[in-house]
This record gives sequence, C-alpha cells and structure tokens, in this order.
Amino acid sequence: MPQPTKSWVYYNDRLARYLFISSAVLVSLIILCIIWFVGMQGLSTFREVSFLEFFTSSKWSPDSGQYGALTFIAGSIGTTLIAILLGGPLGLAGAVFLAEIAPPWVRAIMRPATDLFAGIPSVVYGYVGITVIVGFTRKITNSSTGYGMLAAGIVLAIMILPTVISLSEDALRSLPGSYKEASLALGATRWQTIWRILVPAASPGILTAIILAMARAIGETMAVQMVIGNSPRFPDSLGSPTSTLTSNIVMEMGNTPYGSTWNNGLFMMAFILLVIALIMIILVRTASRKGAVR
Amino acid sequence: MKAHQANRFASILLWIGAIAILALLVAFLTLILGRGLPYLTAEFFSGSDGVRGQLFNSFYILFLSLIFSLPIGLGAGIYMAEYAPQNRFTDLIRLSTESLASVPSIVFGLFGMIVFVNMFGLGFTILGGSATLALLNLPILVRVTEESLRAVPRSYREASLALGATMWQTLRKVILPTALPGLITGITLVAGRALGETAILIFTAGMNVSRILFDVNPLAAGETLAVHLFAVKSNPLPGTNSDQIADGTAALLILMVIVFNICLSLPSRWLQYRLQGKHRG
Amino acid sequence: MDKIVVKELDLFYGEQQALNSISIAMKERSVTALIGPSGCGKSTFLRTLNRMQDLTPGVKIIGQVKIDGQDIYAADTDVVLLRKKVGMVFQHPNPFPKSVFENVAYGPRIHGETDKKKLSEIVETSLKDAALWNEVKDRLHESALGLSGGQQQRLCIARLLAVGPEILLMDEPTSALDPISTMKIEELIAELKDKYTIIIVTHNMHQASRVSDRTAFFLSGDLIEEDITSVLFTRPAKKKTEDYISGRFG
Amino acid sequence: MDKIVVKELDLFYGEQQALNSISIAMKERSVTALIGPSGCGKSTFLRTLNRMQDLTPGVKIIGQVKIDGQDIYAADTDVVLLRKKVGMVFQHPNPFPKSVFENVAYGPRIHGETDKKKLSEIVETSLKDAALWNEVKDRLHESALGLSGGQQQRLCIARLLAVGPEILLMDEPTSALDPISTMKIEELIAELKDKYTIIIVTHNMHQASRVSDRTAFFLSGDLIEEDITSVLFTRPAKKKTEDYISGRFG
Amino acid sequence: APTTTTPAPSTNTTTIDKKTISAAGSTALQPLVKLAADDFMAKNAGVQVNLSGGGSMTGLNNVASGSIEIGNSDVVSPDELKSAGLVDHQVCVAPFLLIVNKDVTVDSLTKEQAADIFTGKVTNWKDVGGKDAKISIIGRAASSGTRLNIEKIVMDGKKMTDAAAAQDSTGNLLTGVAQTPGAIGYVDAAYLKDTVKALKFNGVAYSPETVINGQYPIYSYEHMYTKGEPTGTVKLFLDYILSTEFQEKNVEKAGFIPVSKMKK
Ligand SMILES: Nc1ncnc2c1ncn2[C@@H]1O[C@H](COP(=O)(O)OP(=O)(O)OP(=O)(O)O)[C@@H](O)[C@H]1O
Ligand SMILES: Nc1ncnc2c1ncn2[C@@H]1O[C@H](COP(=O)(O)OP(=O)(O)OP(=O)(O)O)[C@@H](O)[C@H]1O
Ligand SMILES: [Mg+2]
Ligand SMILES: [Mg+2]
Ligand SMILES: O=P([O-])([O-])[O-]
Repeated sequence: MPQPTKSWVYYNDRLARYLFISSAVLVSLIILCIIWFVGMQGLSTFREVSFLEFFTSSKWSPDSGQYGALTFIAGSIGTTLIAILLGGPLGLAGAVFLAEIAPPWVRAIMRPATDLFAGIPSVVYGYVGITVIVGFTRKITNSSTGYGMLAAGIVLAIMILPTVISLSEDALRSLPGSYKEASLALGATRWQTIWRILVPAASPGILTAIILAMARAIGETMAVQMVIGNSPRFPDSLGSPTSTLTSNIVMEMGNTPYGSTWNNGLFMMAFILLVIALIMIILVRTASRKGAVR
Repeated sequence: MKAHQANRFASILLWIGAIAILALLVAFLTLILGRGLPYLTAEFFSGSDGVRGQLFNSFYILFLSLIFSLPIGLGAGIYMAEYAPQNRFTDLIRLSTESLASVPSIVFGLFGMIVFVNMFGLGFTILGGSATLALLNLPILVRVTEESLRAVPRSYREASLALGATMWQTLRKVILPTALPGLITGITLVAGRALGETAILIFTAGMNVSRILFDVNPLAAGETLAVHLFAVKSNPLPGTNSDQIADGTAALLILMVIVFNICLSLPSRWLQYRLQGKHRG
Repeated sequence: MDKIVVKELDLFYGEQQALNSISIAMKERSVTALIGPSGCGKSTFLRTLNRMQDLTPGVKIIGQVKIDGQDIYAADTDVVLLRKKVGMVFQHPNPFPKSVFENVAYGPRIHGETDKKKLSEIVETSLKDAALWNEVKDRLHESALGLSGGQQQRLCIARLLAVGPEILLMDEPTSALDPISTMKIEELIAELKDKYTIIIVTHNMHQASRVSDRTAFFLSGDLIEEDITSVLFTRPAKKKTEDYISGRFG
Repeated sequence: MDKIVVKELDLFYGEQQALNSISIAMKERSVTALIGPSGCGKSTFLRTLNRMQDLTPGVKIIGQVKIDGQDIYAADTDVVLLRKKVGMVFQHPNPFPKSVFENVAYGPRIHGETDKKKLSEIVETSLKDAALWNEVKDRLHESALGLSGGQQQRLCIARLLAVGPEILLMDEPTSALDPISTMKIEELIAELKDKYTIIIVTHNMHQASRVSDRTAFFLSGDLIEEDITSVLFTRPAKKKTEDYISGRFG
Repeated sequence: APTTTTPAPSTNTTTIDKKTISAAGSTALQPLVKLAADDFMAKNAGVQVNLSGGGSMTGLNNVASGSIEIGNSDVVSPDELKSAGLVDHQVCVAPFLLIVNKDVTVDSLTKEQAADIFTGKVTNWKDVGGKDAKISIIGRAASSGTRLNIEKIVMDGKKMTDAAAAQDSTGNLLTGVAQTPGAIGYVDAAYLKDTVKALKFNGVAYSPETVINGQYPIYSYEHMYTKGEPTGTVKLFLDYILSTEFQEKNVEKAGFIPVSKMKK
C-alpha cells in the first residue's frame, strides 16, 4: 500500500479544524455585534430620557417628550403569559400524545403536520387574527373592538404550538425506556406512568420547551401588531387595545427620524427584547443543568 | 377502579387535545387555501400585478441566505458536536448560538437595517435582505447540525478513528454522510421559516420587485411573497384587486411550505433507507 | 403446588419466531434459573410472564400461561393487577429520578395508598426486606440516582416488594454489578424465596447453581431441558446442555 | 520478542482512578486474553494501547506504553499511524452504513489508495482472511447493515485487516454473537495469530482458555496475575484469581 | 429650511444617468407614485423605478442617508434631517376621509363632533345623533403622517385619545373599521373601499371640487424629497410627475388633487 503523504492528510485535518473553530467564533462575534449595535443605539435614549422614566412610567407620548415604556414591557409579558397558559398545556398534551399514545401511523401524520404550523407566515396568522379571533374576543370580553392582549395571546398560543410540541416530545422520547418499563411492571396504568414518572422525569426538557416558546412569543411581531390594538396605554381589560414592545417598534419605526430620541427609544425596546431573550437562555441553561445533576 | 377510570379519562382527553391541534391546522389550511386557491391563475403570476417576481425573490433570497449561513452554520455545528472540549470558550460559543436563536426577528431586522442597509449603503436590496436573513438561519443551522451529528452512533466514529483515519476524514466520509438525512430535515425547517419571514425583510429587502424578470442582480429590490402579502394587506393600493392578491399569495405561501417539506423529506427518507440497508426498517 | 404453568408457548417478533412451544411449570416459593447463550430467548420468555412483552410492537403470542390457575392471556385479564402480582427486576438498575423514599412509595401510592404513616411503614419494611435499610435510612430523601449500582438494584427490589407481589421475575439482576453487590443480591434472593416465587435469568452458571432450586436451559428459542439444578449441572440429559455448561460455546 | 511493553500505567477518569500501576508485556504473534469482572478496567486498559482513550474527555494517563520499543505517549507520536498499526475490534459490531465493499475499502482509501484494481484486491484478500468472502462475495455492494451480527463482526475484522495492522485489540468481540458465529470468530483468531499480535478481552473463561496463549486477570483496576493460560486456569498463584475462575463471584 | 421648487419646465439638457432609482416612504402618496412610475418606465425603456412604502419617515431617513433617491412624505421634513440637505418637491394634495362601519347610522359630523369623538369626550353614537352604540376609534400610529394631519386639521392640534386602537397601515385600518361595529377611522381618500362608509364633514361630502373651493378642509400637501437638487433620471422622473400632462390626466384619477388647481 502506498504511504500517504502524511503532511497532506494532516494539513487538511488541521485546516478543517481551524475552519470549524472560526465559524464557531464568527457566530459569537455576530451576537456580540448585534448586542453592541442595538445596545449603543438604544442606550443613547438615556442621553435625553431618564432611566427611571423609561422603565417606570407608562406615558408614551414622544411628541410631548414623554418616554415611558412600561406599557410595552407589560404588554409583551402579558401576551406571552397568556400564550403560554393557553398554548403550553395544549402543546404538552400534544407532545404526550405523540410520544406515548399515538399509534405509529397517527404520529407519522401528526408530527410533520405540527411542523407546518411553524411554516405558516406570521402575516397569515395576523390576518386570521383580525378576521376571526378579534371578533371572538370582542364577544367574550364584551369590549368594543376586541383588539388586545387576549386576541394576541390566542394567536401566539397557536404559533408556539410547534415549538412546545416538538421539543417536549423530544424530551419525553429521550427518556430511557427503563422508566416506563419499571413503572408498568409495578402495576401502574399508562396514565399514572405518564403523569407521575415520565412528565416529571422529562421536566427539564419540557421547561426548556416552554421557555423557548416564550422567547418565540415575546419576539413575534407582525401577527401581534395586527391584533393588539396598538394603543400606548395600559388596557382596561384583556379585550381592549394596548401595545407590546415588538408591535410598537414596527408601528413607529417607519415614521420616526433615525437618530432622534424617539427612534432611539424604539431601539432601546429592541434591546430590552434582546436582554429578555438572553435571560430566557440563561433560564433554559439552568433548567437543563438542573436536569443533568439529578 | 379509580386508576383505570383516570387512565381512560386521560387517554380520551389526550386524544381530544391531539384532534384539537390537528383541527386547528386543518381549519387554517382550509381557510387559507379555500380563499386563495381560486385566484392562483396564470394571470396571478404573470399579470401586471403578478407575483412571479416575488416568487422568484423568495427563493433567490432564501438561496443566498443559505449560501451565507450554511458554511458557517455547518462549521460551527460540527465544531460543537465533534471538537469542542468542555471549557469556557466553548461554553461562550454555545451560549451565543443559543442567544442568537432566541433573538426576536424584529431585532435582526433593525440590526440589518443599521448595518447592511445604512452603514454598508446596500439600500433595500436582495443582498441586504438575504444577509440579514442569514443571521436568522444561522443559529438554527448550528443547532440542527450539532444534533444530527450527535445522533450518529459513537461507534462509527470509533471505528473510523481506530482504522487510523484523521478526524476530518472521519467526518467527511462517515459522519456527515450518516447525518445527512437529519441535516436535510433541519435545512427544510430553516427554509420553511425563512420563506415565511416578514419582519426582517420589510426593514432590509424592501417592498417592491425589479421590473426585469428573474433579476439575479443582488442589488435589485427584494420583495418576497411574504412581504408582498404584508404589503398588499396593509396597503391595498387602489385600482388593484388587492384582496384577491393577498388571499392568493397566502395560499401560495402555504403551498410552497408544504411542497418544500415533501420535496425535501423524500430524499432524506430515501437516503435513510439506503443507509440502513434493506434488512432493517 | 404449581404457581406458574406454561403450555406450548410460541412467540413471534413479526415474522421471526423467538420462542418455540415452551412448556414448563414453576412451583410456589422456589427459585428457577433460566440459562442459555445470548439471544436464546430467556428475556423474551420472562417478559411473557407479566405481559411486559405486550409493550413491544408486532409481537404475537400463541399458547397458554396460567398463574394460580388463571390464563393471563385471557381477554378479561386485568394487566395492571397482573403486573402488581408478578413483579420484575431488570438487568440494569432503573430507579426513578426521585428520592429513595419516593421510589419505594411509588407503587403503594399508585395503588391508592395515601396515608403518610402507612407509606412510611411500607417503605421501611420493604427497604429492610431488600437488605438496604441500614445503608439508606439517613438519606431517604436524597435522589436515588446517587446510590451505587448495587444499592440501586436493591432499591429496585425494595420498590417491587412494596407493592406486595407474589412472583419475582429477575432478568440478569447482577450482570451490571460488582462482585460484592452481586453477593448481596444473591443472599437476598436466598432470603426472599421463603415468601416469593422467583424466576431469575442469568449468564453466570455458578450463580444459577448457587441460587436456584431448578434450572431451565434455553437454546435458540427452545427449552432444551429443565431439571433440579444440581442434576442439570452434573448429569444433563441432553448433549446440547452438556456442551453449553462445559463451556464448549456461549 | 516483546511487541508491547506497559510500565506502571495509571489511568484516571477525572478524579477516579480506573487503572492502578499496570505493568505487562505481550509477545509478537501471540494471543493474550484479558479477563475479570465487569468494570474491572479491561476495556479501559485495551483502549490505552491504541490511544482511543484520548477521545474520552477528562482522562489522565501516567506511565509508559512502548510498542516496538517506541513510547506511544511520547509527544511526537503520530496517533493516526499508531492506530493504523494497532487495530481494534469492538464489542458490538460497528460496520459503517455503507456497502460491504466500501466498508473494507474505507481504510485503504483514507490511507491514500485510489487504484480501483488494487482496492478490489485488498478487499478480497481481507474478506478471505476474515473468513467472510464466500458469504458476501455476491453482495459486495449491498449495505453492510443487512448482514447478520456474526457476519458484521467478521466484516469489522476484515475492515481492520485491510489497513495492514500488526496488533489486533479485541474487546469482547463475540459477546453479542450467537454460538455459531462465536465459534467462527474463535477459529479466525486461531488463524490470525500466525501473523498478528492479538489481545482479546472476554467475559467467557472458556473462550479465554480456548483462544489464548497467555491470560491476564484484572480486578478493580489492578492487574492481579498474568501467566500462561493453562497455568492461570489450573494453578493460579493468587487467591483472588482462584475465587474468580472458580466462579465464586463475577 | 428645505427649499420648495415650483413645477419647473423640463429642460432638454437632462438625460437618463441611472438605470435604477428608488423611492420609498409615505403610504398615502404611494398610489400616485406607483402610477407615475408605471408610466415613466413605459416611456423610458430600461429604466427601473423601485417603489416602497414604510412610512413617511422611512422615506426621509433613507433619502437622507443616501440609500434611496426619493423620499415620499406626508409631512414636512423634521429638523433632524435638515442638515442632510433635503430638497422638497410638493407634488399634489391628498385629501383624507373620516370613515365608519356600515352599521353606523350617522352620515355627517361637524368638526366639533369629530374632535370630541377623537379626543374621547364623546363615546356613544347617540350623542352625535346616531343610535345607542359605543364608538370604537381605530386610528393610525402616533407617528403616521395621516394621523398628524387629522390632529392638526380636525382637532386643532389636540391629541388623539390613547384609548383608540391603532393600526400601522391603511389596509389593516380598513379591515378593522369594516369588522368592528360602531367603529370610526380615517384614511387617505385614494384608499376608500366600499366595505366602509365615508362621512360628510360639516355636511360637506368630499370631492375634488369641494377641496379646491375650500369647503372640504381635510387635506395636506404631499412631498417628495431628494438629497440635494435632483439630476439625471431622478430629475426626469420628478419632472414627469409635475408635468401638466401627468397632473391633469392621472392625479385626480388616483384620488389626489393637482397642486396647480389649489387656490393659494
Ligand atoms: N423487540 C424485538 N424485536 C425483534 N426481535 C427481538 C426483539 N427482542 C429480542 N429479539 C430477538 O429475539 C431473540 C431472543 O432475544 P432475548 O432478548 O429474549 O434473548 P436473551 O436470551 O435474553 O439474550 P441475552 O442473554 O443477550 O439477554 C434474539 O434473537 C433477539 O434478537
Ligand atoms: N468514560 C468514563 N468516565 C468515567 N468512568 C468510566 C468511564 N469509562 C469507564 N469508567 C469506569 O472505569 C471502570 C472500568 O471500566 P471498563 O469499561 O474498563 O470496565 P470493563 O472491565 O471493560 O467492564 P465490562 O466487562 O463491563 O466491559 C468502571 O468502574 C467504569 O465505571
Ligand atoms: Mg436478555
Ligand atoms: Mg468493557
Ligand atoms: O402616509 P402615512 O403612512 O405616513 O400615514
């Protein structure tokens, strides 16, 4: 057998390694860049606006110099919570169903079908929201328009389904089969096994799914903007107009001069979103680390 | 017995939940396709307000964004799965990919607008849009790559290395081919999401298309189907049948995603079948 | 008295037959060892006795398994009750990711016991019966995953005893354990046989001869021979058995 | 001549020591069997000989391993060349998801062979040497995953032979196989020992006595005793060895 | 301050220099610019006019930064952007309409009534002569040019109530008003659809004539900004929009009013 030119093989190996490392580093650089740019632009708001006002006032009226963003922060958190309360249990039920109950052929249909939810453009969700869901929320909240957190929450609940379902199902599936066997062998029913053993054992993964779904919900823009009502104030009810960080950014970004305090305030909102996303990631990591220790 | 009843009850509930989820999807699909399919005529594509330009842009921007993000995403994913030692450095990289994955797309949009549109002076172009879209793809690609590589049995790696192969040879000849079906599925997901992306592209690729049919100039205007849908919905220009265009575009988008899923899942199934050999499912 | 009677049991994984017309009977309060080379069907057989095999998709079972005179494959069998009566210990210790206490209390809980005091009693008795009490009594509320392999396996036995089974199925319960843990489990089996009917799969012929009253030798899905342990190991009736126990293969 | 000389080898997994000062030498063209209870460090030791252990994160190795007089843990060692020279067969057959031909041709290819004709020759010779040629010659281009377990294991051996190693490490190569496949592999080992230095880990003491020239007994990370196989099995020097081979534990 | 050029007669020295020019900004003005672009491209083969919405400020921001050639705006450029050297071209007048859901029985509002509704003082249709039904305001974003004009003209500079729901675009606003019982909103006249009902203002229905003769006051001038004085293709395009031919033939057809017709 011919002796390979050792250096060549080695050279390739090393080159590939460096390429991979640099790609990985590049990914880190990108996120740092994003934080830097959005952060710098956003933080310059505080040259003219007090930190305290921005975070504690709910008066957003930039043309009269009032820059309180509390409404938007609360709106984002509120809609996200509604979305999780509605979509979380349904998604988890779907995941348990897929992992433990569905006959193989049902799973073969349902799993890719739920992925389709993720492929529907957000504008379409928003459109269905305006034409169907807002009418529904107008009725049940007995408000005059129906635009508001409930409508946005429902739309988001549907949008996060694929995330919750697929990640939770993966978590359930990655459990060792021995848990299920052990429980069934003790005479537990299938439901007892699911509820007392499998779901708790998969809880770090399920938690990860929920948190990532929240990240998705809080960052969603177009669909929310179409059904939230976009009024910059605390709502009287779940069915009256308010705003979220994202919806307010798209609403006003196109109509404010770049570099103005108003515009910077919008970047600051984007920066808050970024920070929330980062916090969520840290939560995910602690959740999964806690899972690993057990 | 109580346990039995609870079991039965829970099973029924779970079935109902699953059916509800599917029913929701079916409702969405029938609503959108029902409204839009009738408008998908030749005129819809090539008429004076036709969407063939947007259709082309959708795929062109997707293609370019994958060209930008695939090498980096694959590279970083491979690094994380195969090389990364457990240390601060890789922790940092892992943290950044995960963070990147949870960045709201509007933030990408704004970032792209500052950097590509304004700082680099690209304006609202296909290039600016696809570069920003690449940022959205990147973390998903890293994650998908890492996961599919990790799913390759350790034994393949060991077997190859024990034969005196270098890591790169092992990757190229054994691990990547074995992981290919998973990679393809992952890329399908990425592509599906990118095709429907709106918020990013509004701020970076703009809202109109080149007059030239199939304009491959990356500096041409880059409105995609999803953005077009947004644009006609929000600005129903008088004198156009904007409602029909919107409904048709929504249906077309859904069709594209479905076709995309099917088209890309077939080769990956076939590959899987071939890799596993006839004698195993 | 015969506790378990199996008659002409065939089992198929899809097309492939894994058990060929097995007939065997096991006495109450006795230990039966199942031996045979890897893949001969020992685990498969064991898992038909508490219908764990039902969980494997595509399995077809023909024939009869009677426990206390009742056909467990009859249509009206309550599988959950059956599994409560016929407990199982697995090759790899598989405690739940819960505390030691919760692991043992799990069975009684799912079978409806809610009284805290009673639960504590059951947990204590079971852990004592499984010869684990002294080692864990101070860490009942720590995670069971922190125990050593041998302790985990005894915990699994305790967890089993807590639901009050009559039959114990053990699938290579010591193959993943160190010598000392193995010895402890073997001693435990010797004690438990006064109360329970035990069937144990083992790869280790010495273990079979140490712990069992009777031994059954499987080969490629057939039950070749079944006899009093000392007889089977010293004067096997079949040439194949002799080849196997003399180590000519396997 | 001593092909492999190990001197005072310590190995740590993180904090935990898995090998304690192992010293042993293996002759060229001989078969050495490593026996001992589960977890005693047999696999760990074997994997230090071709530096596969390097792949496990957090492993620390102290001591010396010399092959052909060269310290393989020296800084200038070419690990890739080392692994080419010291081949390894694993417990579970692990063919690549490629055709039979491509599996065997893999090694020569990565080492630079591109000539189609030469490759075919190497594949044929290797398959013949691994006693598999007749069974697969008509299905060279079908997926290797379609072969039976025993065939897969021989394919892995063929794949190994194709790169022209001098030493073969085998980690329980037959433990996942049926009796007939096991016999074939044992016969193969007997043939291969004319050309190669072989080290085999086995749980089956009969197998050890059938195939090996010398046997080493490990217990909890210590090399207890190493001797000519027949001597070790009939007149072991140490009490622990005797206890183990007489089946008192393990 | 940005200088306002009067429609200049095209000079023959100007020639096509760029093959592609881009305009973006106001959604109100977009229908008109689209018409002009279509005609202009038909006349000058090989020239491409890219057109985007995005809002008035998007247009101004991007023309100031040089990413596009023309910024369309409903409003006069703010001070922040003056240093960029923006030059204003007033191209037409855009009228606005008050619109309501079709179930609203009221047909006309006085300026005071409209102002009371939009400031949130009046919240029931019966207070302005309709049936007993809640009023739902669906307006535009706080930064929209259309909204600024309504606040200026109808409400004498008072602010729209916060309780109003807002949509970022005319299309979504139209959908909202059409779907919500008792809803009121406002759009550029060009976008009026028959899914909603247009109200008379002070008893006057909108028509180009009522705007020109001063009876219908809700309108504003539309601007197209360039960075520095326009040259080449950009100038040709602006000249075309301001040409008598285009102003007379197309501007009214598109729902706008030619600048030249306004009585100064
Ligand atoms: N789920 C399954 N599907 C298909 N075949 C199976 C399945 N489980 C086991 N088999 C096959 O049935 C036969 C008997 O397997 P079984 O696990 O009962 O053997 P065993 O005697 O317990 O072996 P070991 O000692 O390795 O545990 C084997 O040939 C095995 O490959
Ligand atoms: N990657 C690892 N990290 C930490 N500890 C390990 C690792 N691999 C093995 N060990 C430990 O090292 C010891 C020796 O393991 P090894 O796999 O070498 O045993 P073995 O003799 O091959 O056993 P078996 O017969 O079960 O294969 C065991 O206690 C094992 O738990
Ligand atoms: Mg078994
Ligand atoms: Mg081992
Ligand atoms: O025309 P506007 O979008 O600025 O209202």
